Formats: sequence, C-alpha cells, structure tokens
Amino acid sequence: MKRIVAKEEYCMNCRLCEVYCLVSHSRSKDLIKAFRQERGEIVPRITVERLGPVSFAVQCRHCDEPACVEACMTGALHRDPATGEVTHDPQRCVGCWMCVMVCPTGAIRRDRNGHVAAKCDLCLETGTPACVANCPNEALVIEEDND
Amino acid sequence: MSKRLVQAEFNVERDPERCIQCQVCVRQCSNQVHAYDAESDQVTCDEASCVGCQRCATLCPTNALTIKKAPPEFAPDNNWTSDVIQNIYRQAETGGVLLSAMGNDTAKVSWWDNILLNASQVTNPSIDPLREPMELTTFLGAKPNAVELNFDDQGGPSLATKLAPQLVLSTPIMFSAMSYGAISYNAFESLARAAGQYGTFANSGEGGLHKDFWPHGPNMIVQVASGRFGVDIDYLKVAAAVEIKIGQGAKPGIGGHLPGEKVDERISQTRMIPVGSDAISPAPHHDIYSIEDLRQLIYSLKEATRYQKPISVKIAAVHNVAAIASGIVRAGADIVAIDGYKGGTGAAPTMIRNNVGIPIEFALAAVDDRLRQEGIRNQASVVACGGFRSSADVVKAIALGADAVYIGTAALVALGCHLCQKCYTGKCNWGIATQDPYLTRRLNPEIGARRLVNLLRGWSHEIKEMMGGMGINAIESLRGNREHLRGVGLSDRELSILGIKAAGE
Amino acid sequence: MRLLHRKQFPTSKDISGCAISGMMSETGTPMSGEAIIRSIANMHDRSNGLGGGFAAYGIYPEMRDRYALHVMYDAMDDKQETERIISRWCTVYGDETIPTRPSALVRHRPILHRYFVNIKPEVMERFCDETEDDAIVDLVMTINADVQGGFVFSSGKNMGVFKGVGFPEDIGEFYRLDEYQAYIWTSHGRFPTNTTGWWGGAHPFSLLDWSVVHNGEISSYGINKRYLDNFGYKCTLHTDTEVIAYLFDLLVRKHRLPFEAACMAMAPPFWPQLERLPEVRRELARTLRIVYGGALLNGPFSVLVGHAGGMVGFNDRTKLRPMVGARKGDMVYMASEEGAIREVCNDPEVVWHAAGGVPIMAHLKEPEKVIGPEATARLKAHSCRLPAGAWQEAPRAGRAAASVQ
Amino acid sequence: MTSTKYLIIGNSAAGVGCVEGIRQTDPTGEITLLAKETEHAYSRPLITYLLGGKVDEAGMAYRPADFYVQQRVKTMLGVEAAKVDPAAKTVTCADGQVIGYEKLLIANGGKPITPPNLPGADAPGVFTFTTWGDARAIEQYIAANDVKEAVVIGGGLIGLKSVEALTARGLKVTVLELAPRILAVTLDQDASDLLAGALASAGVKLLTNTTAQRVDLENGKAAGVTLPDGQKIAAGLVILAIGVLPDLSLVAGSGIATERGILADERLATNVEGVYAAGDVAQALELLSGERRSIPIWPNAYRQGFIAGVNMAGGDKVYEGGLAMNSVEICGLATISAGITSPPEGQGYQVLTKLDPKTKNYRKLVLKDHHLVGYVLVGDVDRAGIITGLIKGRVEVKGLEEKLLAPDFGLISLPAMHRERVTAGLGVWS
Repeated sequence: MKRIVAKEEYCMNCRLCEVYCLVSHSRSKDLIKAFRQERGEIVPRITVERLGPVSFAVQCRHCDEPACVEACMTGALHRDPATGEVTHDPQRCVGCWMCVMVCPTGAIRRDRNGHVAAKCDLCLETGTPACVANCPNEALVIEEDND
Repeated sequence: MSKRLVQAEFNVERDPERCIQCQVCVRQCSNQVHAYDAESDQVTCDEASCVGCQRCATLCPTNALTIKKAPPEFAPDNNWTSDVIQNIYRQAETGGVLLSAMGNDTAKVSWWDNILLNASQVTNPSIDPLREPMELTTFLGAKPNAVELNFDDQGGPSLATKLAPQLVLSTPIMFSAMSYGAISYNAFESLARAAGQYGTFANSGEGGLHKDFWPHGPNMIVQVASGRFGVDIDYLKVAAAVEIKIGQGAKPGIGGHLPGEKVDERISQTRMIPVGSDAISPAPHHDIYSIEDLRQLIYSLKEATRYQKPISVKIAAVHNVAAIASGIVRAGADIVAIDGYKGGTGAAPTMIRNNVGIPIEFALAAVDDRLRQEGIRNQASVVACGGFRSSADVVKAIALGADAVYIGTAALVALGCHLCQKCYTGKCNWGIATQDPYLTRRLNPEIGARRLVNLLRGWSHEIKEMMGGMGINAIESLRGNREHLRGVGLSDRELSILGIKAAGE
Repeated sequence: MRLLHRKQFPTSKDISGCAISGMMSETGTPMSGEAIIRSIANMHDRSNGLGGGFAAYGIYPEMRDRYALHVMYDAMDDKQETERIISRWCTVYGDETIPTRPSALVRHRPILHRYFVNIKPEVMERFCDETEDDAIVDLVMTINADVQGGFVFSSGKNMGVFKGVGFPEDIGEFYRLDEYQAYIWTSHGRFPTNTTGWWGGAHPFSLLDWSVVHNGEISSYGINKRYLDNFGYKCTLHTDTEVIAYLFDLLVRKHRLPFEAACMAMAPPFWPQLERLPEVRRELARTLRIVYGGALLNGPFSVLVGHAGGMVGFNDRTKLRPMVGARKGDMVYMASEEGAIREVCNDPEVVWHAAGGVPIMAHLKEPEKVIGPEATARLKAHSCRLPAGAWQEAPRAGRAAASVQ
Repeated sequence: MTSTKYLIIGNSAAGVGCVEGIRQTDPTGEITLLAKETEHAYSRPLITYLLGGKVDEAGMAYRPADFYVQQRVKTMLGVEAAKVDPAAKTVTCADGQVIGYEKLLIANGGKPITPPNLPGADAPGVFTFTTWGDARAIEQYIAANDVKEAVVIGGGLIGLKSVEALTARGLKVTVLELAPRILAVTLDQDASDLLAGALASAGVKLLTNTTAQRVDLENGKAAGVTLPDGQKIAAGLVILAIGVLPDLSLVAGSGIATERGILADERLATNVEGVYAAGDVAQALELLSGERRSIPIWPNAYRQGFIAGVNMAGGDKVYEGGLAMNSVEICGLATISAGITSPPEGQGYQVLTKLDPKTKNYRKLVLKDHHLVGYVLVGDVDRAGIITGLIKGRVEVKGLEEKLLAPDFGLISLPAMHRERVTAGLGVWS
C-alpha cells in the first residue's frame, strides 16, 4: 500500500505540512481564508515534532492492524483491505476519543468544531496529500509498501 | 562607542493582509530576524540582522514577505558609495579584515558578455541535436602528439601508443573544488551523486574525503592542498584523479581557514585533525617553493597512484598565468585548472577577492595560445573555472580553448544558494555553507543531486543547440575554435589577446 | 588589380559549395585532360564561375624526381623576389611559363610560372633529421607567407595543379589540359558564396603531391587551423580546403597513419558506433579519436584527395554532401554527381554512394612501374598500405549504405 | 439439524471481529451468526447517544447494512442460544433448533447486574441500560409518563453516559454512587473530582457513599428512591447502572471452564477443542498482570473476536493481552485513562502528576521499574495513544519521565526502535 513516510533527516521544522494540511481540510481551501476564518475550528491532521535539531512530521500511519479501527465503537474508522487505507467517516463519529486513546503515533486529533476525530485522509479528494505536495524538502514522500 | 553606525542592508516588508502567523519565517531564519509575539499574535522582525538570503520570502506560503535591498541613503557620491562608507564603519568598529564570500561582485564587466557566438546559414546546415547525434564526450589528460601503430604479418593494425590516464566526461562541465567543511555534508553528497549520475566529476576541495563518500570515488577529483588535510594513500587511491591546489581565483596568494567551531566529529575524521581545531591552509605549499618542487610533487603523486590517475594542478589566474601554465605542463601535469578572478569562495578578504587576479577569459586565451605556441597543448588538458554562469559562458570558454570547465557558484545556486555572500558566518539558511545540524538538513541530497543533474542536462542541451547552430556535432570541433567567436565592444588589444575577430569581420 | 594580395588579408574562412570529380587508372594508363573537363563541365550549375581547377598526376615523367613548383604572381617584382628565395633554397633544373591558351572567359590572369627543383644539400643540413619533403613544405610556407604577390599553388613531384578564376571547363581549356597525359585527374568547380573568387583560392589545394578538391564547409576550421599550427603548418589562405591537405600531410606522411586510420581520425565514428566495434578496433578508434580531436573535420564535406599512389574520396561522418563512386575495368571514378561519371563512362560496372566517414580508395596496382622506385619508396614510407578489409567495417549503423556493388 | 463450519454466538464487537478475523484467513468457509437481539450489528455504546438524541437509529449501525451479505455470513437474529454441547459439537437454541458447528465462538457478552435486595426494582420505570431495546423502552417510558426527574444508580461509565443522555433530554438527574467518588475503578481522586465538578456545572446532583434502599412506587410505577438515611428523591425513572457480569448461562454444565468469565487462552481458545470465547463473556490475558481477567471494554472485545476468528480459521495469532482503558467525555470534559491509575502505596510505583485547576487539565502517569503501567489525562487528552502505546509495548521510559508530563510530549522523545516501528505503521507489537 502507499504510505506517507517522514524522513526525519530532511525535516527542517518549517511546518508547512501543517499549514497546507489545514488548508486542504478547510472549507475555503484558501490559505489566507482558512487561517483567518477557520483556524481554531479545524486542526491540521499532521504534527511536526521537534527535539533540538531533529524534527519530523507525524500523521496517520495507516497501520496494518489499526488499533483505532479496533477501538472505534461506531464503525466510523475503517481499514480498506484492498488499499490498506484507514478511513474515517465523520458522519458516524460521535467523538468518544477511543481512537485518540489507542493511536500509538498520536496522529488522531480532536476536531474542535465538529467534535469528531480528525485524521489524515491522504487527501484522496485531490489525489496527492497536501503535506507531501508542499513539503519543500521532500521530507515527506509517498512510498509503496509491498507488505 | 555604544551604538553601531552600520545600518541595515535589507528591508523586510510583511504584508499584514497576507501574513497568517504560521511562523515558517520564524523557524527558518538562522539570523533571528523574525520573531513571534504570542501576546499580540503577530510576527515581528529585526531587519538589522537580515542578510537578504530570501529564505523566508521563498518559504512563506502566502507570499507575505518581500526582502528588499535597502542601501542607506547617504549623500550621493560616486566615489564614497554607501558600500564604501558602511565598510569603513564596520572596520572602525572591529579593526578587522573585511570578509566576503562567493565570487567577485564588483561591477567589472564579464568579458563573456562581450563575446558572441556564430551560427550556420545556408552554406552549412545547422544540426538539430534532438534528431542528430551531438557529442560532448570529453577526455581530460595528457595526449601524445601522434598515434603509433604496429602491424602484424597480415598487415593488421594494433596500437603501439599507450594513452596516459584520462578522465572521461559526458559533458565538459565538472563541479569545482568545494570542501566538506566549507559546504555541508549534504551539499557535498549532492555534488558527488550528481557527478556520478551525469557522468562527470566533482572535486573534493582541500578538506579530504569522508569515508561515506568513498563510493563516489570514481567520480571524484581529490585535492592535495597546502594544508594536506585528509591526504593519505587511501584518499589518493579512491579518487579518479588528484589535483594539486596551488591557488584559487577568489583569493590568489592566500590560504584558507576553517574555524574550529565547524570542525565536528565527522569533519575531524575527514580532515584528519582534532575536533574543534582550526584548519588552516598555508598560503604556499611549504614543500613547493619552485616549479622543480612542483614537478617533484606531481611525480610523487603519480608514483603513489601508479601512473593510473591524471594529476591536475590548479592555479589562480594571475598576471603571468600563461608562463606559469607552460611550466606546469612541462612539470608533468596532465590537467591544468585555471581559476579566474570571479571564482567563488566560502570566505575571502574582500579586498583580495575584488582586486587580485585576472579574468578567466584572458587567462584562458593566453594559456591556450602559449601552450599551442610551444607545441605542448596536447600534453595537458586545460580546465577553466571562475564564475561560469550559463551554458553560453561554457561554450565560449571551450571555443577559446578550454577542454572543460569547473562550475562552483552555479552548482551552489542550483542547490538553492541565493548569493547572500555570508558563507563565512556558518549560518547558511539554505543548508549549503553550514555545519549547523539544524540547517544542514534543509538540503536533501536527493533533491540536490536531481537539481544539479537537471542543470547539467539543461546546459548540455543548450551547448548542443549552440554547437548544432554552428554546424558542429562533436565537442572536439568546438574546442579552441575561435573562428566561432566574435567580440563586441572590445578594444583591439582585448580582441588580440582573446584571439578573436571583431563582430562583422 | 592585385589579386594575390587577398591571401594576406585576414579574411574569413572561405565558404564554398562546388562540384568535384576525379578519375584514375589503377594500372597507371595515361589519359588526356579532355575527359575530366567534360566530366566537371557536366556539373556546370554547381559552380558559379568564380573558380575552377585540376590536379594531374604523372604529367612530368621526365622530371619525376624533381619538385614541380607552380607559382602565380601578380607582378614581375613578385616573381623576382620569389625566384631569389627559390634559388637560395633550391637547385633549379628547369623553369618555364605555364603554357596557356588565351580565352575571353578567363580574365585577370596572374603570371603563371613553373620550376623543377630539389633542395640544395647545404640547405637540407638545416633540417637535421627531416626530409626533403619537409624542406619543400617550409619553402612553400615561406614564400606564401612572405611574398606579397607570389603564391605557390603546386609543389609535388610528377604532378601539377592548374587552377584559376572561371568555370572549370574554361580553366581547363585555358591551361591546355588536353595536351597533358595523367593517370589521375581530379577537378573542381567552385561556388563561393561570400567571397569573390581569386586565383589562389581556387581548388585543388595542394602541398607536395597532396591535392585536395573539396565540396563543403569545415565548421571545425578554427581549431583545425590552430591544431596544425602546433605542428608548424601556417594556414595562410583561410580556406578550409587548405587544412584538409595539411591534415593528410600530417597524419599520413608525418604520423604514418594508413589512409583509413587518417580518415577515421578526421571523421571518427560516433561514440555509440565506436562502442559497437570489435574490441581491438574499438580501442584503436577510441585512441585515434582522443588523440586527434583537433583533426576532426566537422561540418558538411565531400572531398577528393589525390596523391602519387592513388585517390581517396570521403565524406563527413553524417554524409551531408554527395559523393558517388564508380568502377569500370582499371578505371575508378568519384564525383559529386553520378551524371558527371556517366558523361565519361557510360557503362560503369558498379556505381555506389560513399557512406559517411568511410573513405573510398583507388590505388595504383603496381606503383613501381608507374611512378618509379623512388616515389614508390616514398609512398610506402608515407603511408602503410593495408590489405583490403583490414580497416573497412560494415557500413556504420544508421547511415547510408556504403555501397550497392 | 443444520450445521455450519463456523458458528458465532453474539452480534457485537467480538462477533463482528470474529467474522473479520475468519474472513482474513478463510474467505469462503460457511459462517453462521446467532444473536438474541434482532438488530443488525450495532454500536452498543451508542445507546446512550441514541437516548440523548445525538445519533439517530441509522447511526447505530456498527457495520454497513450489507456487511453480513458481503462477508457471506448467515445470520440468525432474534434466536437465543441456550446450551452448548461440545461433545456433540452442537448448540441448542431456546426455540429448540440445534446447530452443528466445527468451530464455535461464544461472544454473547455480559448481563447487567441488578441489586439482589432492592424492593421495587422490578416496577415499571426501573430499567437496566445495556441494549438498544433498553434505550427504546426508556425513551418510550419517558414520553408516555412525561418523566421530568431521574435517578441513576451507579457512577460508573454506563451510569455517567446515562446521565449525559437523560440530561440531554432535559431530565433532572441525580446520581447515586456507593463508592466515595465516581468512576472509582478507572480514575483517581483528582480526576474524579474534576469530572464531578463538570457534572455539577451541568446541573447534575451527585450523591456519593450511598445507594438506594428501595424504589418508591406510586400507582405501581416508580416514583423515586429512598436512601439508607431516609432521604427521598423523587424520580419517575430509575436506571440501574451498577455494571455487567459475563453471561455464563449458556455454558453451565458444558465442561467449558469458567471463573468470573469463560477462561480463554492466548489464542482465545477455551479448554474445549473447537470452542473459543471473546468479548465481555471471556476471561482472557491481561497485559500488565499476566493473569486472565475479564475486561469488558469495546477494543478488547473486538481484538479478542478478531484473533479468535483468525485462529478458528486455521491461522495462528496470539492475543497480546488486554489493557483496561476508557475514554469518557462528560459534559465537555474529556478524560482518558488506562491501566493502573490509583496504585497502592509502597509497592514501588512511581507517580507523576501535573494539575492545572484553571484549565482543568490534568496529567497523571504511573510507572513501575521505569515502565509505564497506567495514566490519566483530563482535558487535553490529545496524543494519549502514544502513552497507551508505551504501556502496551512495554517500552522503557527511563529518563523520559519529566517529558511525559509535558503537553507537547511526542514520539520524538521515544526510543528509536519503538518510534520507527509505530511510524512504519506496524503498530505497537509487531
């Protein structure tokens, strides 16, 4: 399956991935509007962690046996066995945060506005994940995982 | 004096309508120009520290930033310009030598711009390199005057001539000497990888070759410089060729200095000096005080490499460069590299950078002429360097007589360098001329190598186009072919030294 | 009008179109110049009246061990100055005005004179281990460089070049070539585009017994000239044809490369083709290419090179100019157009197109009988003859087929 | 008698997990699923959300409506299994049907605990609350009787979620908790206090250290409760939310070993060949103690069902062990806890806490021998899963203790091996 892989040796902590993730999941899809009007409502689904010079971005890893899917009591989280993609249906999510409780990378955030979980959806709507497309140093890349 | 007189060189303009307080600029500026004030939720800036590297403006997702040169508006004066005044303020404050980096930025003309190229019309078909073969393969090394053959009983020919070792380049462009230390590990790796991918050579510079880079040896020319950093038999063996560095165009006559704070564990291993110690290259090689001494070093290196690798000698272009080059060829060098006064550097005293040496155009023309006059042009290849900006510069240099060129600044620009000329501060925001682990990771060598290969590919294609226009399909027929050059705006004396006709002739 | 002064002008390289034709009897049977005139006249439209010329081999059998210097002068002063030099260097065994037939079609003729000479022994001492050929080359270079209005346009033994401004058939008529007997004739009709014609600029260009007629333009001229400079050749004429003659002299006579190797140096295979050669030849071809980069002839050309032992025709490596070969009996023909051959040989046994970069050659079968022992020895010393096929490779991939024979 | 290759009793997390586990290994083998309830597989924890009006009936589906068709599962809904006969490899249903099986999963869940000596507990208006049916019944009762006040007996998870639902419906609710504080099993004192504060601010009355002595009746219907101290609380609705127990009635006398629940080994097999147990009915490995314990929470049920399914279909997958953990948001205050949250004194536990009463943010970490064994996060619960992962993965956190308390604590501080594993999508255990 395709996974977004973070290369920490090239992550430079610019955090543009967070910026573009937020925009990609905004209503307006416009940088300035998203930040001016929707910041606070929506959260980026990717987080850059930094310790000294080292940093890297974390988002949903689309685990092979996703703990979040097992823990999800509504069935909102689902792993597509064909693509390996872990999807989240906000319509079915009630914001119980069981997924937040079990995600080992801490990649599921609480959408403050909708009171539902927010996680990386690989930007399937647009084709290329915004974080990957906009990472200036290719520290985020899509790699085909043959497992 | 408590207050500095030097004024900010740049204005940072932030468009409040566009700024989204994402703070990318704050995180990316190693000079701490930008800061975030949580209380007001505003990004603020301290322009005095701005070096104009454009990192923030490039990464700002909303294009909210504009960095503009802000020369202080002193009273207009053609002699006492703002730069001159500011430099004096700086020296009055520190008592130090003014430092600069990269190549000569003064307004002196680039003679390349005064040389124009030829193209075929009617009498000679121009060649379309997309459809016809167009050959750039270049061999660097000593060539004999003639090929001698043996014939067996049936008259079958075989070679009696054994060629001296040659470097084979897929395009007549190599990467100049830039040491690991002056540039980052990732920048070095980018150059080495690109050289391998495109079939040309990178040059280690005088800082040794880290073991990680040994696999790139077949595409590396390694330097033996006055400091002898990182030189041992394995270093010589792993490389494709060895270059004795006598001088460089940006600072002829003086040595180099890598401050101890840049000498970390990895650089210490590479240079074979203790961690934290200054790496000082003496101005001369203290075992070369004469051309005879140079010959001894050349042959020592040939012996050490069992005559299997070309030995290059690199000098700065100075006034009597032709005679010096002739001596170098006669001393046994397989390659002579001439670095013109626009060559780059990580650090040089400004006065030296801007005032010492001669332009590569004249040096190259003089050297090629001199070697031909003496009938020894084929005994060594000539590599020109120092400020090549485009494929047209390269074509002109080859037509003037160079076998190949070294590009340094252009390669760094391909890697993202914005020529802010502050390499020596170690705070390169583009991750190129720095050893700060927070900054070096900004250059992903995969991207770097790709960009360099693209540059080589683009330039090579342009060279082919220009050659095709001249009706030439092999680089051999461009090399030294000054018939295809014409000068504009040059004096008779300049034309005569360059060995070219004036436009219209 | 002092035509020869042009050679002193640092003009641009001469660019020309042109027709070429050559014919040779491999048994050395003498032929009058009548046929070659007809052949070149057949390609009248390939020239524009600004130059025509011929080379003929075997025309001075009684003087075959003397160098025949054909010299053109603007004025008698120039002649006297030149003759002073010649007599200083040479023993002169005879001299005469070159016979001509006045023609309204050939105007502004220079003074044309020929000398049969050898270098004086005391002069040869200056040349140490070099040969008399080298001394003649030096003499020709000296006259052509130093005398304002004098120009040596032919300097071989038992051969001569006849050339001038006009259509080639008129030049042939002018020089009375129907009265000469030669076993090789080459000819040239010129179409210069950006210079007016002058007598010395007409083809063939010749040095020693090398004569070159050439159709095309050498884009590498600038470096070929400087490369030859390295070896003491002074290119005074600013014509690319000149460099071809000198390159043959350097590679074949001085470096003793077989003709095929010399042609390979001047028109090497492209690198991918070279890589496909069998290993021994690949290394050889590679070394030739690396060492003789300055001798590579670039740009479109077809060229006919005559020498005492034969005739070589070859094209640039991408075959941008025409070259047709034909054979009948002991006769070999090479010309820009097949019609020029059929004009003089209406039933050739084979006709073929030369492949780019691959020479086609004609050789005297028994040179000793035709040109005598001394010239034969010289020929051998100059160029190692190889058994047929030792160099010849299949047609280079991707290019026109070498032959249809 | 019908027979099937795989027989699954139970239609909740463990049953669905089992179907998915079997299908991962055996795409075609015949599966039959039995369940007492008639609904399609639904999200049991959502019953309080349904009652509270936060989800509608359509939103109750745990899997899409065509799930069983897609998975080629024969469902027998509304059929109650009554007896397992492992010797005959049959299950006898309450309606008399007998179904033969090759592999059997018992995942019939738990049953609500009803206090044994509570007079009036069987009166109209008194409900337990564990099924969709319960939710419907309560909703109808509230509507039919115009109930304005309710009493919830039990301050555990079900109790508090019931409170939230009833409050959302506009009822005035009183909670009775026998222990000194709510969520006493899963939370520590500080966290309980924060949640109690949240309840109070939502208008809920909380009485601890007490319970109902009897249900007061009026016209035969519940009208309130009387406490041991004689205090009466008026309420038209009484919800018994004391807890659940594994429902062992099915296996009584079958030879299948039980303690508190059906004993299942590391492959979720019982002592009887071909019979597996998962979910609330099972008593399987607990991660921290290494003992077999019943942990009736959703993620464990699913995983046990899934692993049982894989093993039933011939695979070989080991259950890593369950961890007690809960996420509950009461009146807008999120709380996540896992493992040991109130360790006993003097047994070598290290406790790190950080409380910000102003923001109601609370972090508590419990460590033993430099390994995390439990935590409580209140308020800012983001990235709690990283800590859960450290417990599950038994990752040594020596030297990281202070960082663990920081709100921006993340993967970057973790040992490289663990970090690389989880960021590769391999989960905690691979």
